[in-house]
Amino acid sequence: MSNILRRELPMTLAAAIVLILFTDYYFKNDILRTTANTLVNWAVVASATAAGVGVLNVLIRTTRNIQKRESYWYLDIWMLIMMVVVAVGGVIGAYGTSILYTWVMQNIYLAIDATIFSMVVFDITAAFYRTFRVRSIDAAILVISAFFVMIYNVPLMGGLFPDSIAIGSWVVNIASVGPTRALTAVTAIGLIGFAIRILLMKDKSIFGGVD
Amino acid sequence: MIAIIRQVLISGRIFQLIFMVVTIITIFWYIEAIKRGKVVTLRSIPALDAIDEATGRCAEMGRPVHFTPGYTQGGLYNADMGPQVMAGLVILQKVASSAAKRGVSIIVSLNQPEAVPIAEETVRVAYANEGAVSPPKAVRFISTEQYAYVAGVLSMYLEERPAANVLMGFFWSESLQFAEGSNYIGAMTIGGTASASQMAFFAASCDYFLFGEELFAARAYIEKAPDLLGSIVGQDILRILILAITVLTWLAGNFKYTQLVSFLKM
Amino acid sequence: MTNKNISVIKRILEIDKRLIWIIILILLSVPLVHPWGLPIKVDQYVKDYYNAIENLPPGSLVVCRIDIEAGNLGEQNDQAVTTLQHLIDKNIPFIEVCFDRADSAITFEKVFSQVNKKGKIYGVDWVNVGYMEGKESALAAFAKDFTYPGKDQYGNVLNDLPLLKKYKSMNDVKLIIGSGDSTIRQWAVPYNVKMNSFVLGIFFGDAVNYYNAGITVGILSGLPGAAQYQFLRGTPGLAVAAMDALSASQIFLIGLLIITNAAYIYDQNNRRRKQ
Amino acid sequence: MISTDIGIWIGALLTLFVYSYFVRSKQNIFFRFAQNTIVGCALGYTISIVMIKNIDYLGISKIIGGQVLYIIPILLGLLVYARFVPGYTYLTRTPIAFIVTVGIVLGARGAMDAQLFTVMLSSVNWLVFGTNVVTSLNNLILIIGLISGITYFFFTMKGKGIPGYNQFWLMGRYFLMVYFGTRYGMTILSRLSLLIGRLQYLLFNWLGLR
Repeated sequence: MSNILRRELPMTLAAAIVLILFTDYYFKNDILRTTANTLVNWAVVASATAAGVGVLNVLIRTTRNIQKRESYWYLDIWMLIMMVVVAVGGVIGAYGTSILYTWVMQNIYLAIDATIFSMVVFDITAAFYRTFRVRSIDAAILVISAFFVMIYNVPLMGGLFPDSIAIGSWVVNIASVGPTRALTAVTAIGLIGFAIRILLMKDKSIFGGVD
Repeated sequence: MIAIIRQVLISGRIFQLIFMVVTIITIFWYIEAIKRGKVVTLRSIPALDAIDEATGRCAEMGRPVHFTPGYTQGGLYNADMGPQVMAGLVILQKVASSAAKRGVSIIVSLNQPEAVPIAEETVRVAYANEGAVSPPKAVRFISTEQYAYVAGVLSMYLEERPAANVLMGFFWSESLQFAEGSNYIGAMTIGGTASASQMAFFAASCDYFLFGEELFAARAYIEKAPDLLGSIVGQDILRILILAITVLTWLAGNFKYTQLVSFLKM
Repeated sequence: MTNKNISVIKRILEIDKRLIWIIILILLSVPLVHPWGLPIKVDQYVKDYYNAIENLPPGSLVVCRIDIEAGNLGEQNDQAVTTLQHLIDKNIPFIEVCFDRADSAITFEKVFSQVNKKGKIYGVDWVNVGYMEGKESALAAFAKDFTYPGKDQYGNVLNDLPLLKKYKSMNDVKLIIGSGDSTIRQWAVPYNVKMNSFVLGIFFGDAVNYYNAGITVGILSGLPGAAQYQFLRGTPGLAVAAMDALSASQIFLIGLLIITNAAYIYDQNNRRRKQ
Repeated sequence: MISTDIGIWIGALLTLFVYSYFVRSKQNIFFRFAQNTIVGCALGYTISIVMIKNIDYLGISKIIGGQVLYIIPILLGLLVYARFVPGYTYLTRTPIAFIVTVGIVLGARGAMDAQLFTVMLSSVNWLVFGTNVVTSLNNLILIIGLISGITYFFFTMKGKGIPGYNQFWLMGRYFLMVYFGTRYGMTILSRLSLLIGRLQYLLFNWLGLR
């Protein structure tokens, strides 16, 4: 019994989903269409329900940190306070409209979120300085194309020296298009192969892949 | 006949269906062929070979190895990101067993709640195979939100200072944040993604990287199970087919033979 | 070869990254505070974006999918503010709806608070539906029936809003402003509505493909797009000032690339000669 | 004039706290504080919006509305909690396989049309004959870039003695490098814009330098 639950049920269910969603994609049929849409909605609901596993994982970890007084344990308490504030603020009223929630999200969450994203600037320039050197033929090609594209991208250049952006424009519109599409195509093949392995019940990685 | 087909099938997808059927048959055929004893050798994927080097380095320095499968918006049902994260989680098996063999502890940072049981199971089994217990707090869900997740991982970098970071899965801007952050703490970085906008950053910033379909092929490369090898061979045959169709459409366009394209678009 | 030369080369190849960051910070902030007013060239696709809104007859409905993730606010704020101000100035009613992330609804509030509303009334001149879960299937359902989500961002019943009594579905729409393949697949193509791409700078490449194929009519991408748009509208704002900062720092990085690589090649040749 | 809005002060200080990450590559209390704040907020968001709102709007309200079958995904989701019951961890496999497969198939079936066929058919417009020299050379580069790029991803063809294969494979690699360089070069500018957004916040909204 447990073996069926362990392997056969998940793999059969997955194969059935592949079959339904694939046939829906090719055939005109309203019942298929509704079933497919329902399946997608179900995945959203199931995933939302399961999200608590993640929250519990964090809670267990932080409680242990606080109990053992590990470094910065007091900040973990602060984290739990913020969690409760936003969770309560998000639920009261219509979801996500209470003043408490919007104030915290606008002034605290947005500020940190945007700042963490903007940290990419420091990373991208550091990586740029560290790695953009003509160490090999590969690197040389990478550096040279990046160089022309950057010139092409300076807002000032197009206005002042229209000729300076010609090579960059050629790299963007001609030379890099072929490989871009090649990558798109092969990634698609990998993905389709993945789906077909599930359909043929040959891939157990959909539930972790360990027995 | 054609009229009936047009009634039943959605227009524009008729040839695609033929192509899909051919694909399924090809992959199935080669899986069976490998089972019957056909031998294939895969070209090397250096990034996957480097995983042992990475855990070896961790063992030397007595520090943990860190793994993350990246970000999904929404959850694992996300069509663009979910599959890559799943492909990444497969590589976790290799990382975890390699770490367990060398007695290195592992940290797995996750963005997807649903992936928590998968990762825990993978890590537990890998350590159990070596007769060890999986390290406490190995699998850490951080947040479903992108930059909270980034902050959590970067903070972990600073505190636990892993000696190697394996970043395999789907990434957005965090690709560079993780890879460079890894460089700041002097760790070795192995990156891999099929995310179109981020491969360039892994290419520039990682010690080893893989990209595009290599991510999906990783499982076949690691496990060498006939099912997976067969699928890879089948996909190679498809690539030949795709090249052929591409060249044919190109020639057809050049010689103004429009029937071919209208057939493919049928 | 003198030792002095070698030490200079060494220093170029081993600059502390923090020094580069400080230079970038200075090059970005000085022009922001004191803009130099360097010239701006307006690209055709931004002109088309502007014209698509400018030439709308008054009273035609626009649907905006201004889906700005919190982290992208720095890049897209001016794009959104200028677009919304343009719509308000032209007396064009619009519906805002987002599908990517729930916090897009909050960023929209933040953006819209910077727009001069000119006495426009909620529910009559604009509606903010807020965030809808379900990605692509939700897009399709919304296009069929605007009242499908039931309630708007503020908890009002959509059926009660005057604007949605007048306009029912995507068939009544004259222009879509939004981003993403899903918008094109579910809205622009099936309902044959004109669409303006409203994208992040990194997605410009994808947007251009659709523009060249004639599926979208204009593109507004990133800060450069916003600057050109503000320039066209004659209301230069922060984005225009930001162009100087971007030019300066980008030129610095290009210079850095040339110098480090020259030093690197010189250094390599040196080593080879010694061996 | 420096701002008097408490919200902006908090936001500005948190911004500086986050940037403290770059001062030294060691943990400091400021960055850790900002990290715990955002992770806490995000967890609250996960609980209230991702979980409760979605289950309510997409699950429970539909069950009340008569679509009783929506109890199934909720039960499936609850099965994932079997992970906390020792000995029954395998029960989590079915719901996970369900969620994951939906994603993979949606991706795969979309990829067939939007990725694979679009790419294959796009080559039809790359005319080499009957145009001027520059265009036909460009189009030749386009098609070679595409074909050699795909060739790079062959996994089992190496060493089979196909003439010209290795050269073509190498060319594919070079083309991919061009792509990486282009992407990197294109992205730097839009990333710099992100920092401008934060600088505007700090300089204008907070310090009031304008």
